[in-house]
Amino acid sequence: MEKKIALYCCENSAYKAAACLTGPELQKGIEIIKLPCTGKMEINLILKTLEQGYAGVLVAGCPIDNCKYIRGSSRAEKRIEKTRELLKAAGIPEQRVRMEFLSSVDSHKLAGAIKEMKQELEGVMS
Amino acid sequence: MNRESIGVIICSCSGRNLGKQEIDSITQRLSFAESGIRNMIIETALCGEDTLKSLRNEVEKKGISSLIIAGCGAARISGVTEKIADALSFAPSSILGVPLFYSEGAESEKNKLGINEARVDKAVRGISRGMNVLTSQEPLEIEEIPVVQRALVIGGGAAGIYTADALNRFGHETVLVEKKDSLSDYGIDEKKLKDLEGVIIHTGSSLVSLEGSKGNFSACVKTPGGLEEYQAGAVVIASGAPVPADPKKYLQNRFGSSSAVPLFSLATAYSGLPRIPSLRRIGILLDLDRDEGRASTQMALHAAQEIQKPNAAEVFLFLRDARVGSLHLEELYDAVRDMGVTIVKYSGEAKISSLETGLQVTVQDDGLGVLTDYTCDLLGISPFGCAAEEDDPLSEITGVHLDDYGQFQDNNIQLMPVETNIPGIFTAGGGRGEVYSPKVKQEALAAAGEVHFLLKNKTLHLERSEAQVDPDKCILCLTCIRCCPHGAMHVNREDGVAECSTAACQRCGICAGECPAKAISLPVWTDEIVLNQL
Amino acid sequence: MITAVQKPFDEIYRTIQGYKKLLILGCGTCVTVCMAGGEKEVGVLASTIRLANQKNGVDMEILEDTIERQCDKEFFDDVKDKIQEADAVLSTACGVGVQYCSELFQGKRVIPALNTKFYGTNLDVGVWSERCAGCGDCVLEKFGGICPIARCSKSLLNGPCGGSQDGKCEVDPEIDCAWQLIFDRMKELNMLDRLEENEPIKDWSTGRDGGPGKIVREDMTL
Amino acid sequence: MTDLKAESNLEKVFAAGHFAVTAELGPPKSADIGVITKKADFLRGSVDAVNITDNQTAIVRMSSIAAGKLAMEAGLEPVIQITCRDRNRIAIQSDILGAYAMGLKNILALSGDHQVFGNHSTCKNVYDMDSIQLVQAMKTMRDDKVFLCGDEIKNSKKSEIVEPKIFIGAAANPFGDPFEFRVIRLAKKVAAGADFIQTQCIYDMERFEEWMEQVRERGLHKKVKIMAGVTPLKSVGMAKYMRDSVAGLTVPDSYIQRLQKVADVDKKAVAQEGIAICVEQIKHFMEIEGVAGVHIMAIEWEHRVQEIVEKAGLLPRPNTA
Repeated sequence: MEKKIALYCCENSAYKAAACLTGPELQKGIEIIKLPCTGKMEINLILKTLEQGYAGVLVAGCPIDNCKYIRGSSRAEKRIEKTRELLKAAGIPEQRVRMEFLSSVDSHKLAGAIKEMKQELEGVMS
Repeated sequence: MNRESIGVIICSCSGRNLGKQEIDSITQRLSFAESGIRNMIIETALCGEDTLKSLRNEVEKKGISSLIIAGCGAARISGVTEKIADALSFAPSSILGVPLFYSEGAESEKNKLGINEARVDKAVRGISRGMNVLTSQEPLEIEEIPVVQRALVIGGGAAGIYTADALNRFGHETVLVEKKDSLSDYGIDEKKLKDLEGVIIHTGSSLVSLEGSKGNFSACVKTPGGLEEYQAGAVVIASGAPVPADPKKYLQNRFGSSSAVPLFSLATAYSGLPRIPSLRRIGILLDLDRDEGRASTQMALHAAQEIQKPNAAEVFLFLRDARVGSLHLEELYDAVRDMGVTIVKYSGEAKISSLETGLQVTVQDDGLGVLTDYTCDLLGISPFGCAAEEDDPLSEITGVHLDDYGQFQDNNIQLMPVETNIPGIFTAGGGRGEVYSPKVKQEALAAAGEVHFLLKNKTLHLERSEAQVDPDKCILCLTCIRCCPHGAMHVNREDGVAECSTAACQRCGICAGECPAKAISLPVWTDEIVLNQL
Repeated sequence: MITAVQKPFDEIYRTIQGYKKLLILGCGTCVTVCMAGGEKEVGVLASTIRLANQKNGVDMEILEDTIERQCDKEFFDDVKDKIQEADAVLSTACGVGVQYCSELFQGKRVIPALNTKFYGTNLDVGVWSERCAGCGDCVLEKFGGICPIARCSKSLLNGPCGGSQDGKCEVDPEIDCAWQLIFDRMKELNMLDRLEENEPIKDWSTGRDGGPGKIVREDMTL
Repeated sequence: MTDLKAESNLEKVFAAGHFAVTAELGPPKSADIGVITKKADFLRGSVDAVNITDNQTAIVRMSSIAAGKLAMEAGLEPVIQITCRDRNRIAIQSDILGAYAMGLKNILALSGDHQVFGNHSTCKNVYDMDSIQLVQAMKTMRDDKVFLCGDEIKNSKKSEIVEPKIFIGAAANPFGDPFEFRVIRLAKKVAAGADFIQTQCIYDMERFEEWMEQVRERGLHKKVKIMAGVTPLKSVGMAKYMRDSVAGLTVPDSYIQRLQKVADVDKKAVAQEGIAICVEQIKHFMEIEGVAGVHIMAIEWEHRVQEIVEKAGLLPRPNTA
């Protein structure tokens, strides 16, 4: 089964970085979804994404102190942490949810995170 | 929105986009019957002026009221959609950009007239997803908010005066509020003050409250003659730098020694020292609690120059990073160094301890790479490097955030230099840490420009895409009001529910993410729409 | 306001085993405000359970709903059918709501998802703090508006124990010493002399110790 | 001699104008009587009475009344400690009757350490009364000869009243916060009916003197017998622990330096220096107006109490029989 990752991106940073992802191995199995800000990312949205069969959810937004909306990234960080706790408590690998902070030029960083996450998922979902 | 009124534009410009065969393949796969897409437009050079004209005709002819634009990478597509929305007078939410992700080497593949299936697949899915998004959303209303034709400038120092002057020249009614009793206290010359003719000036006054949002603020100003109410379309905070009120006393108390003096009175203090046979050691310290800018560097270099000149002292200049990127500053820096001033660049914190006579400065010397002690008979410290003793009350009144240094607006790359977290409130000068006068003037002009840009449209046309509160679900837990970074949420006392201001809302969705009753949604970004993209 | 926190997931998960159709019923008042059992939390809990079920191969249908208040019967009207249809109800209301739901639907299994904590205030986003112990005989007038029963770890009525240090309680340095607060407030009010009076032994029968409480407003009963 | 309320040895020592000495005996964490008799052997003859702690630091031990009875049989006069943590007013009044009936005449009221510090931290506490109310309760039973509900203390309508004649003690902490409240609290205990007070252990003599001054200002020292608490320092480590980790305690640096100096030369001599400091303190207390005795809390060091009392020049103890 293909392990798909939903990549939720802040439109101010990560979405632009995601647009420049190169190489088929990065584009394959990745669904990119735009958000106005990762501060919009709700815990339940992450869980519902997993419910739909996605192996992982990667939320990518601006660096904490450079969020266009001041506290969106820091709110997202806390919610992702909470989601991981919930998953852990439910016996589901917390590695299935992850957050990255990057700016629009950080495609390489995003690529690295995706690769790493794919590997981790490989490890915990087999 | 119904499918008939949605148009799909695929750009086939000469950028690194899709090849002809690929576009054919895409249009084929987006067959009318299946997806209901009726209006397919293939354009070359989507962003060209001529294209826009023909596009307008086509859109009118086909009765298209919303668009999916597939083209360019994500970095550019938002700019393109904005431009097209503007040209066609479409509401922002009725145009959706679908970036066509390309891979490296796309150029050469295109020339081969081949088909990159993965790319085609992506485009097809992107466009279908866009259809789902547009069909699942209702067209949003446009709200017209008259812009109050008045600007309010808080602070009558250099930044405030330049801002008010510029606004005056733009022809906007401007109210200037200054704490001190006279504007001339700042050493602004008569001529400049004369330029302010027409500006309503309240000296000895302060802002007491500020409500409302972009385009329509209402301010209460405490003046010697009593409270004055003003409506204003925009506000500029030009309060001074958050330095200690009495730097001399502050430094003396903080370091328990009269050998620590404010940099601007270093020369006087130095000349007051009794002569001794050996050389005096004089220190100058920048960046004490926060990194400082060019103004401080300039002041420090001048002071060093003046004291080193008689050659009666050994001068040490401690700084974390020399900011000399300006006319003459670089030369001055070199000249000072050539005179024999020891420049110590340090990292981390500078520790200052009081000795029996003089002070000891302990810093991690970047050049030597070790922790080093320097004893000084006198230490001139830049007050601009000192942490603010208390937060600027304007932060509490206006809701504009302070950064870790107590300055307005941290160095957030997402915000234009003079923007703040509250739309319609701008900031310039010392309050945001800039005290170098050419730069202050620049900022003042930029802030005035932003205000002008806002006021020149007598009416704001705002799409009602702000956060929507479902009054049946809202239990007024206040979470959104406490969380909103833009002060856009407030209590509607009549209905007993939270309410969002169309003008202040920045559509970030943080409130929707927090609401424990799920009473808040962001129209263009409902869960349904987001999940539809999967 | 009544405050609550969610029970540990494994405890909840254990208690819902064996039911084919589970209704997670949220409460839209106090526990929504304290972010423990409103519509959002119901959604999160439902999704987490579904994911756990997927993983464990458990076949369970999960319904979700949230009503205004689970402590008033009229609000249950909207979800009557759903409750009847479900094998069990997992209620994210406080202890009052869970019991009332089970009282109204005889024979229906109603399971609590929350641990009800205390009457408290929302100090800041995400922070709640106990203020009242519901003793039934308010003493706040005597203590400058700060309750020693709810806020002193030992409910002392005559002053601080020896463990009060720098304004903090010996039980946990995160807890303010209620008596330091009372002392400071009474000093500020210039009423320190009131604290010199010996406070007699309290009649606890007005609260929990008097047995289950009941209030009847005769002028209001129909 | 003035009218005695309980005729306990401790009361008589005070009444005769002696500087009183008490010590502490922690009951065993088992049913082992030997622990009590062994400790009693060390203390007998050196002190006027011995406090029997009530599940100190919320760790379960033999009940203070039972251990007190055993200590009495071993030739000591006990001061029974009762905390408000574990019992409500029914249980406490019943225990007071029981203790008195067995000949235990001194009872000291305490709030009690919170259960989080002990070995049953998940239990429910009671705090039906606080320590001041407990003092009041004992006074009511003794002087008004009624229970807290107002009923007379007698078995039946026809039987005679047999009230518990208790010498009532309470504790004081001169170092807790808010400092200004400390003396108010003492005044409340005196008003409630305390006959004697034992303080928390004292190292900071200056602060204690300051507190005593406040006590004298209010004339409290004339209404109640105040016993200053001491705990001899066994080691440098213990001194630092008391300074850093025990709420409300300050150990002056001068004491720590003295111990350290000795430790640097001979580790074994540190205990002796600790005792020397303790003796100095006791001698100092005897000079302070309003201090009527000393309470020596030698934790698991009962065998050194005699030496301390002797060096302080307080032996032999008066015979009041």
